[in-house]
Formats: sequence, structure tokens, C-alpha cells
Amino acid sequence: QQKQIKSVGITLGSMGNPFFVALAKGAEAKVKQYSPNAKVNALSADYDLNKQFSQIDGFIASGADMILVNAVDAKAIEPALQKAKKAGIVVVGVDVAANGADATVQTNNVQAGEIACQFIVEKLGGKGNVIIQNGPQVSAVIDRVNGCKTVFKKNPDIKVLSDDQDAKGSREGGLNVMQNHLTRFPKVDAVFAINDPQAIGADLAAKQLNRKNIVITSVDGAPDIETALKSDTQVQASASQDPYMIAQKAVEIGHDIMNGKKPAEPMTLLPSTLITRTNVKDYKGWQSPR
Amino acid sequence: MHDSPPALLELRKISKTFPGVKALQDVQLRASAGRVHALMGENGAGKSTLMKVLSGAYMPDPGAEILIDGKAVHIDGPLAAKHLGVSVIYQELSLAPNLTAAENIYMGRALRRGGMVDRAGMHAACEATLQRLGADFGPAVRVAELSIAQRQLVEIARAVHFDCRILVMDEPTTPLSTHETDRLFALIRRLRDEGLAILYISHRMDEIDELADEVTVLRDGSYVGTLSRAELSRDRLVKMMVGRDLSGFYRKEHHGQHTGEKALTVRDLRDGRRVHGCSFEMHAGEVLGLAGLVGAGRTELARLIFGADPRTGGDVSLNGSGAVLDITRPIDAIRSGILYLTEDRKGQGLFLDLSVRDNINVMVSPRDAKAGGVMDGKRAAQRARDAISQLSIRVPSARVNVGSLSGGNQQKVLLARLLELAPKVLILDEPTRGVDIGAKSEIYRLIDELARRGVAVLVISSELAEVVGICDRVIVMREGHLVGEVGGASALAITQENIVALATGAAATHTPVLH
Amino acid sequence: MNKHTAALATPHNPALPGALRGASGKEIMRALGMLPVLVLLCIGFSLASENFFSLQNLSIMTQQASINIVLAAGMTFVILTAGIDLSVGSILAVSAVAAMLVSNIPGLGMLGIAAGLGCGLVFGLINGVLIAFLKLPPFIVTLGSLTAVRGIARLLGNDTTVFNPQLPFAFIGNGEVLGIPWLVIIAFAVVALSWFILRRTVLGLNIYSVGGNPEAARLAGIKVWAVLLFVYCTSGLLSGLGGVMASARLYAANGLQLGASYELDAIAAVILGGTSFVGGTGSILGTLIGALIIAVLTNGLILMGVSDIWQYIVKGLVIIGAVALDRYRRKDSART
Amino acid sequence: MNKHTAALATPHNPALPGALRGASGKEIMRALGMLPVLVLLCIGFSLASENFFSLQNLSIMTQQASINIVLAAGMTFVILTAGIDLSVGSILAVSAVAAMLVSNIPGLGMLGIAAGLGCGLVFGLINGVLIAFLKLPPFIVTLGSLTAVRGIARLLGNDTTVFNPQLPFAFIGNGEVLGIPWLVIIAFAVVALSWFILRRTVLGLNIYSVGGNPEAARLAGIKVWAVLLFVYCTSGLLSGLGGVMASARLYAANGLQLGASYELDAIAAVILGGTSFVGGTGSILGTLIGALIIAVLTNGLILMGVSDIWQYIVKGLVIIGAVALDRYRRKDSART
Ligand SMILES: Nc1ncnc2c1ncn2[C@@H]1O[C@H](COP(=O)(O)OP(=O)(O)OP(=O)(O)O)[C@@H](O)[C@H]1O
Ligand SMILES: Nc1ncnc2c1ncn2[C@@H]1O[C@H](COP(=O)(O)OP(=O)(O)OP(=O)(O)O)[C@@H](O)[C@H]1O
Ligand SMILES: O[C@@H]1[C@H](O)[C@H](O)OC[C@H]1O
Ligand SMILES: [Mg+2]
Ligand SMILES: [Mg+2]
Repeated sequence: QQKQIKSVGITLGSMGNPFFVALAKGAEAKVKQYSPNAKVNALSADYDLNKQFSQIDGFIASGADMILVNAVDAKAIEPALQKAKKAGIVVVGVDVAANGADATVQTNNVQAGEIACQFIVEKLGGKGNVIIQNGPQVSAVIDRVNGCKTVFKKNPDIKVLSDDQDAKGSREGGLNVMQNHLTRFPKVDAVFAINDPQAIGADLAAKQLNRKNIVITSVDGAPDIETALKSDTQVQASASQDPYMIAQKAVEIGHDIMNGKKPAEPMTLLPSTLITRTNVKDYKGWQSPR
Repeated sequence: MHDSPPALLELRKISKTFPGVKALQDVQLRASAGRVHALMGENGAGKSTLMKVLSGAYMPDPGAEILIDGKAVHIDGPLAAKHLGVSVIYQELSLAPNLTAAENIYMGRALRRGGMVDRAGMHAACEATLQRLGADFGPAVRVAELSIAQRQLVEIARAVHFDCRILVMDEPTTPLSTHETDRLFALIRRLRDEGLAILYISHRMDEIDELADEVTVLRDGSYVGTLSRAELSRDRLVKMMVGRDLSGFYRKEHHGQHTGEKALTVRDLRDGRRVHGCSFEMHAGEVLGLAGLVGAGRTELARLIFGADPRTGGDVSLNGSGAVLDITRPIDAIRSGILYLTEDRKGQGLFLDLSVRDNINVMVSPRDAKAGGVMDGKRAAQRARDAISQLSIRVPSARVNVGSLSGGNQQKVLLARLLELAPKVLILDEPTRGVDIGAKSEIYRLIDELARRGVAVLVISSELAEVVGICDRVIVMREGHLVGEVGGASALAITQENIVALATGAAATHTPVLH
Repeated sequence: MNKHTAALATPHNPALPGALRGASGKEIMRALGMLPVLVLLCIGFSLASENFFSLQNLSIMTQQASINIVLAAGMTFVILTAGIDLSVGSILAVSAVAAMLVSNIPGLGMLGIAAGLGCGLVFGLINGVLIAFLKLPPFIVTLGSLTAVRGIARLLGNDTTVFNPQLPFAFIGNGEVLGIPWLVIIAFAVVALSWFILRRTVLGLNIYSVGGNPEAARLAGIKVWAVLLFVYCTSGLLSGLGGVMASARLYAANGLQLGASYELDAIAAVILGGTSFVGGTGSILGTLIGALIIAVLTNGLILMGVSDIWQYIVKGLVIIGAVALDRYRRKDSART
Repeated sequence: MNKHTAALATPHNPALPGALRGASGKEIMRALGMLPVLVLLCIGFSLASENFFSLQNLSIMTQQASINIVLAAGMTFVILTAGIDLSVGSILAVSAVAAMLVSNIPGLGMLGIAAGLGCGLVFGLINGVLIAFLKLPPFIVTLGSLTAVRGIARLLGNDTTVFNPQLPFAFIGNGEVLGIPWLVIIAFAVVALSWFILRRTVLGLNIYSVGGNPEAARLAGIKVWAVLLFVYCTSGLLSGLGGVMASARLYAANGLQLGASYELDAIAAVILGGTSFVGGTGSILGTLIGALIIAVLTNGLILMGVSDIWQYIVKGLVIIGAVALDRYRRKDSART
């Protein structure tokens, strides 16, 4: 007799980001597949650790049997996860690492950063002024920036103008930070944004300030970047993720653990592929049925 | 000043400069124990400022000398003044409404027991003081729930509760009625006889007549002179204060001119709390007085007529046409030509941060407005200029904030606002409260003028001399009922005695005015 | 009497230009009070960075300031009546989402503007009704709507980012007229209109009156409820306008993030500009200067490459320093 | 004269139980005013979810409420003097970071508590000095420190999460005594102490006096500056305590995120509890009830599995509903 999932709690970085919305949907679909009557409660932690702690406490109190956590802080989340585990709850990290989770499912973010920035290097012919537009300091973002930096370091003629501005993972943040960067730096050749909303914001800023010929790349492969890649923007590429898939995989692994089947590896890395203006037409995207 | 005993308090060379204003210039004053020393002067003359220097609320300009018992003292704050035995009852009541009477009395020097507030001790101690002052409330009542007169008593209790040798009272009778004033005077005499030096500020001549042993007069922040009781005469005082003679103080030139045409009929008006079925009528061109003790409900009755408070019964009609007016909000009354001047000019009348011009125009501006509610700036300025010259409002310009004006001039601004609307019925609640003698005479002139133009004026006043001096007829209220009438067709003449008798219930004449 | 007062009172000074008539002297003093701070900041930044006074930078700066100016204008009305509106950020978000959703309806796209404005007006009206008729405290009412409307914004947008790459009214966020961005034109138009209402109409006088002394206003026959309703509706409407501007700028709207904690910047602009929480005193010009100070500060610090962290610190200190300076300066001129 | 008035004044009524003496009737009315709302919410949630009254849930709920209770207690002092403290969240963050940093020094770990408290006190003192001596408006001063202190918190923590899995004072955040979490014990101790100061000491009386009429207090010889200094220091100190509690709960502190917009919840608790922005009226018990209402609401909605979105909406509506109910209820009992 299989153990049934009764109630799942999900706490995510920010519901303002379509990525997490897709992730929540994927999880809900998978849970319902196992047990149609299970409750799924997906909450936005707004990148606030304390809020995330409270949400996890709440899941514990409401008797959840599985928690998917998108840790606001990979290490600092540990005590909360320990508490959950003590209460007999299975915890799976999604999208970013989480100390203390039973398992983690995420994109290979280092690789995603690498391919997105390698694209920039190639476009610029190995020479130019670039900006790394940083984001909330979660492990996925840190990994991407690290992946990106290693690529740029290998090319001595690439000059990184800035890598420490937090654009908050949002379109508005991307717009504001990019506006400021463009004001400060008269010559910018490329921008790597840690996710798609920021990339679109950066593109809008460039458009509003009439600045041309900037290569913008990012990570996610979200629906709006697909549109951007097909239309007149300066966005050139995005390293894809599959949030729907991440969530489904995470629920599956969680369900296995509930039933005593530990995964061989606690960390499941999903590969990322680069979507560009040329191959975007073949990209399946987040919203295609599966 | 020859016969005055040795001075308990001597102030010399007191000057006080505020940014942009020289409020006091080399002022002097000598007060003795067991004497009431009055301080007089027009609004803005500097009386309150002088007393605030004495109480440590303001620091005087350098060079000032304050001597107590002939010894120079240094007063660098309210606490220092208290330790020297100076207690002050300020013109603006300075109580915390959220605290009890006892807590207010002990404010700043609470009793403690074992490091904690000793509320029981404070209450017990205050009980006696309040009783001595004839208060009808206990020490545990929150001040917010007291009437103005009762709050005044708390202030006095605060001053006399502790050892004090010099008691300053800044216009203490302003919120009081005759009856309460009498009680206060008795108290002042008692304190005087106990050996206190009392400094007494007032605009009321009769109070000075009654109380003062000597009077110091200030004008424009400067010392004018001091008169002993023997030298006191009303004309002399007025001349010292105003710098000229005032003739024809009270005016009644309109008297007997009104046509008898009914202007306003009030029938059985009640609010279920403090006004119990009041009926009376007024005629065009008549100045009708409404007298009574404080708390008799005069203000409440006026506010009911005006629609400022909800009524539970009764009605109001204009012109004797019998058509009942539907007044539920002030705006309804205003539209019918009934206007009300509040007794609380700062709290409910003026916009202190707005200019004189805006204050005068605020009620007429919708009428004057151009299309789309755009103000007619030229017209507003013109109205303000006219009002300033007609009412002799003393302001540097119509654009200064009303808050910077002296009390009398503020009162005139408020009156000017109402006059712009050409009222049919004008209700004036304590129109001369806190106003100096010059301004008072101008307000009386104005009331007379309005009556001659056919306006029905209802004057609520606690100053009986004023009521007697300017009214054609006086109706009297007691505990929410109209209990009688003097003057007009009534058998009783308009005298202070007759009014007091009705107001206190001493006269058994429960003749309702109208039914 | 009071001759000395008369001689010294500034407003009587015939040297004052006629343009200042209508506003009381004290108010102009206050409004212009912060101007030196603004000028000082501008001088400082232009010395520190040659880019500061470039046309491009001025355009960026004013664009970034524009939404806050619009919100702060609405907030000025509210604070003049001694109220507060904490819900502006949330109303901005819900209006932006509404504008976006409608903009996506084929053929009706331009109606998105109306949808945004209407949405703002409706929520402003709800605030106003609760405050004017039920007489609830503005802080709590708008704190409640700060929360509830945020939820509604998310609900409306189905908790995702609503976007429209073909936004028909994108010109608002990105277009220019004679080199002046639309955003800036709108912001200044709002300030001009607000100034006109406050200083030239009966309604404006009534707003100051209600703020200065609500009981006196009632006794003077002013419909206090109507005034309160008006100011909260205005604040709502302008938040709606802010939503349209923000969404036009981003081609997208997100119910969760957009406008979060904008109320603090708006309130700061108003208070820096000399409008008092007590109600009844202040001016829209002061608010404009207050908003510009915040914008200049933010922009200048970024331009100088000051790190995010130090931006916070400096910004906080300048805000405090500005009022301290103002307080100090006013001390030796006029009485309070 | 006014005999009826005197007779009506409740505090004079000998029928009132002795326990209520000292606190005035109206105040208790207000404090307890929101109790029915709290009870109603509890009943509602316990019907909707059997888990609500479980020991575990009660413990979680009160733990979550505890930090807000502590901040709101400090805020009560401040608002009683007609002030406001917007900087509590930022001070909480900087104190938490300081506590964490010190806790990592080998052997001196327990000093982290002192570091957190001291840090809070210092920033409270700075607020207090600016407000009491330079007479700057509390809203602007604390808005400035909300911003500046946030930057300092990030600076101090080197802009990352500082953590300590072996936190020596972790018991504060996670331990229990006789089944009662330490967090809860601390929160209630703070409330009890605050109650004692406000209702039983001269200082408390002076706080109410300054709030009721600052000018009268000054003329009565009360050192108004000392009272103001005290309340802002208290609010700072309690924010520091909040920082210690938060970091002990999380074993970590992050200067950027921690405590963001906590001021709104604290202010909401105070105002829901019947303390007035005007100053001078209100009580700490009311604040406690206000904070519990917010906590019950948040917890109950999560427990019922209400989506995040609807939590916002319901929470906003309940806040407004609660004051509306209170206003309505009070209307037909007492005057004003
Ligand atoms: N705090 C202050 N700042 C500036 N000017 C002031 C201040 N207080 C009083 N003045 C000015 O000082 C002058 C004297 O005022 P004061 O209050 O002493 O008059 P007063 O004689 O008590 O008048 P009244 O009879 O109306 O009470 C006035 O011109 C007044 O405007
Ligand atoms: N229920 C009440 N409890 C306490 N005070 C009240 C109450 N109702 C009115 N008062 C206050 O008591 C004061 C005196 O009452 P009222 O105004 O009715 O008397 P009045 O006859 O108009 O006297 P006056 O005009 O001389 O003050 C007023 O200031 C009023 O605000
Ligand atoms: O992986 C996530 C995704 O890229 C999102 O868009 O931003 C935050 C990241 O954690
Ligand atoms: Mg005076
Ligand atoms: Mg009266």
C-alpha cells in the first residue's frame, strides 16, 4: 500500500516572477496526479527569510506531508527545514539548493550562466564592455553569475563594468538598474541578466534611452523572452530552464521518499540549453502541454 | 504707590523679543503680599508674555531683573518658578484632557510611594482642595469630561494646592458666568487675605473695580504706569490703555426701531440631553439677549438652532411665515440666512493657518465663484479690504495668517466672515470673550448697526453688564429650560439683579416665554 | 497696537513679486524652504560627475521622478486634510494590472488607460467612503486597503506578470514630445492642475479649511465629507494614473511587486516639501521640490557609482539633514 | 452647574471594581474594545480548522506574534507621545546582524544578546536626540533612519546572510520552559513591564501627560525632552530585542531582508488596540490584543489553506472591519 500525499506546502521566491508561477502549476498538476484530493498551498516568500520561516512553520502546523522549498538563503534555511523534518515532513528543494532538504531539483545554473555568457563573448568577438546585472542572492543566481564570470575571465579583453547591482529579479528592477548603468557608462556592449524579467527590463531601458547594439542575454526561457527573441529587441539569447519539469520531478522524488525510496543522488540537475533568435521557433517553452 | 507695603515681587527692565516681534520693552512691576495687583492693556499689549517670563515659560532678554523679597532670583524654567512659589493659571488652559483632575493637579510633581505613582494619595489630597474651591466633581474624573468652567477650577486647584506665594491669573473669568465669577472672587479674596500676592489680568473693568488694589497698565509692550486704588478711575485707565477716550461704550441706538416683524420662531427645541423644549421668538432689528449660568445650555440651544448638533424634537421657522425650516446641518441654516458665531473662536471658528483674506471669504467664496468653482480673487481681496477698514481690524495685510493676530482682531475677522453673507438672523455666542476694551466697543457698535439694518441678533453672553447694556430684551436659561424674560413686554426691567435671579432660580417666576 | 509686528511681517513687504499673491507668505517660505537643499544637491552632484547635467541624465532623472511626483501630488491633497493614504502603491499595482488586461483586448487596447484610471478612482472612492462617512481613521483604512488591494491586484492578474509587447499606449512610458518624455509632461501637468485646484478654486480653500480646523469648517457650512471624499478619490485616481504610467513604461504589470512601498517615497516628498501632518498647511510646489530632492539624490548617488548600501545610508542622512537644515533656517526668520 | 456631567463621569462611579482604578474607564473600554474581535476570530478559525487550538499551533502562533508584540510595545510608548517610529524594522535588522556577528566570536557568543540590545538602544537614542533636542518631526527622522539604518545593517553584515548554526542563545528562538516558548515568555514579560511603567510609575504618567498636552507638560516642569528620549530609546531597545529574537529563531540574520516593513504591522497592532495617533490615549493591553488579532488572522488563514492572495484580501478587510466594528460599538455606549 502506497503512502498517499494529503497536503503539500510550497514556498517560493516571488510570485511576481512567471517562473515560479509555472513551477507552482507543475507541482500542483503532479500532486493531483498522485492523489486528486490533496491540498496544495503555494506561497510567495518575497525573498524574505523570516517570512519563509513562518510559512514553513505554518505548513508544519497545518499538517503538510511534503514541502517544496525555493530557499531564500541556501544555508540559513537549514534550521527551519530541520524542524519540518522532525515533524516527519519530506522536504525537497526546488530551483535552488537548500541545506537540510531531503533532495533538490534544479537547473544546472553554472552551466546556464556559462552558455549565456559564452554567447556574449562570441557575439562581441571576445572584446568589449559588459555588465553582469545581478539579482537576489539565492544559490541559483550566485551559480549563474559564477558560471558567467569564469567565461568572461577566460577572455582578457572583456571588461566587466559592474556585477554587484541587485535588480531584484523583476522587470522594473531590471529597467531601473539598466537606466542607471547606461547613465554611468557611455559604452556598454553587452548585458547578462540573471533572469528573463530583468533582461526585458534592461532592453526597455536601452530602448527608452535610445541606446543601440547591446547584446542582452539571460536565463529562463520564459514566455515573454520568446516573444522578445522573435521581435525587435536587443535580447539575443536565454539559457532555458523548465520550471514545470523541475516541479514535477521534485514532487515525484518527494513521493518516492515518502514511500521509503531515497534517490541515489540528493541533487538532481536538469541541463540548460541556449535559446537564440535562430532556434527559438523550435523551443517548446513552459506553456506547451506535457 | 506711596502707601504700598514692601514688595514681595519686583520685576525690572523686562524685555522679550520674539523673532520679528518685540513683545516687551523695559517693563517693570511691583507686587506685594496680601494684595491683588491687576495688569491691564489691549490685546497684544504683552500681559501674558510678562507673566510667562515670571513663570519661567519664556526666558527674558538679557538685562532683566526679578526680585523676590528683595533678593535677585534667576528663573530659568517652570520648575524654578514653582520652587520660588510662583503659580500661574494661563490664559490658554493648559491641562492634559486624557488625565484625571488629580493627575493634572500633580502634573510634574506626582506623589510616589515606593517609587510608584501614588494615585490614591493624590486623589485623597486633591479631594480636599477641590472641595475647598467648591468643585462639584471628584479628583478621579478625566478632564476631557469636564466643562470649561470645571477645567478652570482644576487649573486653580493646581495653583493653590501647593505652597504658593505669588499667584498669577491670566483672564481667569473668560469662561465663567457671573455666578462662578462671584465664587472665584470670593476665593481670590480669601487667598489674598491668606497673604498671597495675586497678579490678575482682565479686560473687564468691573472686575478691576471690584478686586484690584493697584493696576499696572501696558501698551504696545511698554510700561505705561501704575495706579493705586485711590487713583483708579475708569476713564483714566481707558486713556492709559488706549491712548484716547472712548465715548458711548454701550450702544442701543437701534432700540425701539424694530418693526415687530417676526424674524425667527423656535418651538419646543430639544436635544434629549442638555436642552429641554425651548421656545422663543425674535424680531427683525431686535437685539435679544440669552443669559444664564455656564452650563445652562445656551450654547447647546444655539447650536441646535444652527443645526450643528442633532435635535430630538422641535422646530425652527423664519419670518413668522410658519414654514418650518429643515435644518439638519449648519449649511441648511446658513442657506436660510441664520448664522452662528461660535464661543470657541480658536477651536471651532478660525483657520489659524490661513490668511485673514481666506478666513473672511471662506463662506462667501462659493457664492462669488466663477465658473467651475474658480475663486474670484479680486473680489475676495476687495471683500477682505472692505471688512478690514469697516471693522477696523488691525492687521498689516490681508495676507497674514489669522493665528498671528491678537484675540480681539481674530474675533473681528470671525464676525466679518459672517457679515459677508448678509444674515437675517445672527446668533453671537460670547462675542466679546477675551477682547480688549477698544475692540469691545467696536463690536457693540457693529451689533447696533446690524440691528438698525433689520438683522435679528441673538447675543449669548456671560457678562451681565454687556447684556444689560446692549440688549432690547433678554431671555434666561437654567438647566436646559428657558425660565423667563426681562425687558420687552415683560414686567421685569432689564437689570443684572433680575437676570441673576432668574438664572439661579432665586426668583420663583417660572414663566415660560412662549408656548 | 502691534505696530512693531506690522512693520516686520514679511507678506506686507511690497518688494514681493505679484506672482506670489494668493499663497500666504509663510507657505511660500515653506515651499521654497527646501529649494536651497535641492540646489545644493544639484551643484554637488554636477561637480562630482560631469554627466549629471547632461540632457540624457536630466531626462532619466525626471522620468524616474515622474511616478512619485504623481503619487505625491495625490498624497498632498490627503495630508492637507490631516489624513494619510498608505494604499497608493497597491492601487497603482491593481490599476496597472487592469490597464494591461484591457490593453490586451483586441481593438480596445487604448481603453486600458481608462481602465487604469477608473480602477484607481474606484479604490480611492472606497477609501474615501470609509473615511468620510464611517469616520474610520485614515491610517487604518488605508493600511487595510494597502493589504487587501495588493491581494486584489494579484488576483486580477492571476498572480503572474501580465504583459503586452504591442502596448497601444506605450508612448506614455517611452515616447517624447519635443524631446520631453511624456512621463515628465504628465507629472508636471498633474502638479499644475493640483496647484490650480488648491490655490485658485473654492474646493482648494475648502481643503485647507478642513485640514486646518474640521469643526470650524463644518460650522462654516463646508461639506467636510465631500472634501474628504474628493481628496481620497484624487489620490486614488492619481495612483491609477501612476499605474498606467508604470505599466506603459514596463509593457507589463505585476500585482505582487509593482508599487511596493511607494507610499513611503510619496509621503517623504510631501513632508520634505513642508506640508504638515497636522493638516491645513503646505503646498504642492513644496511637494514637487521634495520629490525632486529624492530623485536627484537617488540618481546622483548612482551616477557617482556609490554602492547600493551607501546609497541607503546617504539617502537616509540627507532626508534628516534636509529637515534639520530647514528647521534651523526657519528658526531665525519667522515665528512658527 | 453641570451636575449631570459630574454624575455621568464613569471614573467617579463607586460601583467600579477596585482593580480597574487607576486606569480610567474609557481607556479600559478601548483596550478591551477589540477583545470581542479577537474572540470571534478564534472561534471562527477553530470551527474552520481543528488544528487551530492544538497546542502546537498555539505555540507557533504566539511565537510568530512575539516579535511583533515586542516591537508594538515600543511603538505604543512612541505613539502615546503622538510620535511614530518607522525605523523599527531596520533597527531590528542591524541588531540581528550585530548579535550574529558577536555570537560568532569564540567564547564570547552569549555577548551577542548584549550586542543586539545595545545596538538597538544606540539607534533609538539617535532617533530620540534628533526628535527631542533638534525638534525634528518624528515621521521624517525615523523615515530617514528606516533608510540609513537599513544600509548600515547591510554594511555591517557585509551584505550577506550572517549565520551561526551553533548559536549560543538559540534557546531564545527555539527553546521552551515548561512547554512555553521563550519567545512568548519574552513577549509577555515586555508587555508586563511596559504595563507597569505606563500605569504605575511617574515616568508613565509623564508619558501620558506629554502625549496629552506637551505644552502643559512643559509648563508643569516635566522634562519633555527626557520623556521623548526615553520613548525612542525604548522603541530602539525593543527593536534590538526583536532583532535578537529574530536571529535566534533563524540562526541567521540578513541586513537586507530582515524586518522589512515590520513597522506597518507594529503600528497596526497599536492602532487596532485603540491607541490614538493624537497621543495621550491608549494602553499596552490594547496593543497586545491588536497584535494577537493580526497573528491569529495570519495563522488561521494559512492553516485553512487560504491562498496567499486571499490572505492579503481577507487580512486587509478584517483590519478595516475591526475598527469599523469598534467605532460602531463605541458610538452607542460612550460619547465622542
Ligand atoms: N510665542 C510668540 N512668538 C512670537 N510672538 C509672540 C509670541 N507670543 C506672543 N507674541 C506677541 O507678543 C505680543 C504680546 O502678546 P501677549 O500674548 O503677551 O499679549 P496680551 O497682552 O496677553 O494680549 P491678550 O489680551 O490678547 O491676551 C503680541 O504682539 C503677540 O503677537
Ligand atoms: N455632556 C457634557 N459633558 C461635559 N461637558 C459638556 C457636556 N456638554 C457640554 N459640555 C461643555 O460644557 C460647557 C458649558 O455648557 P454649555 O455650553 O451648554 O453652557 P452655556 O450655557 O452655553 O455656557 P457658556 O456659553 O457660558 O459656556 C461647554 O463648553 C460645553 O462644551
Ligand atoms: O531560477 C530562478 C529563475 O531564474 C527566476 O526567474 O529568477 C529566480 C531564480 O531563482
Ligand atoms: Mg494674554
Ligand atoms: Mg456657551
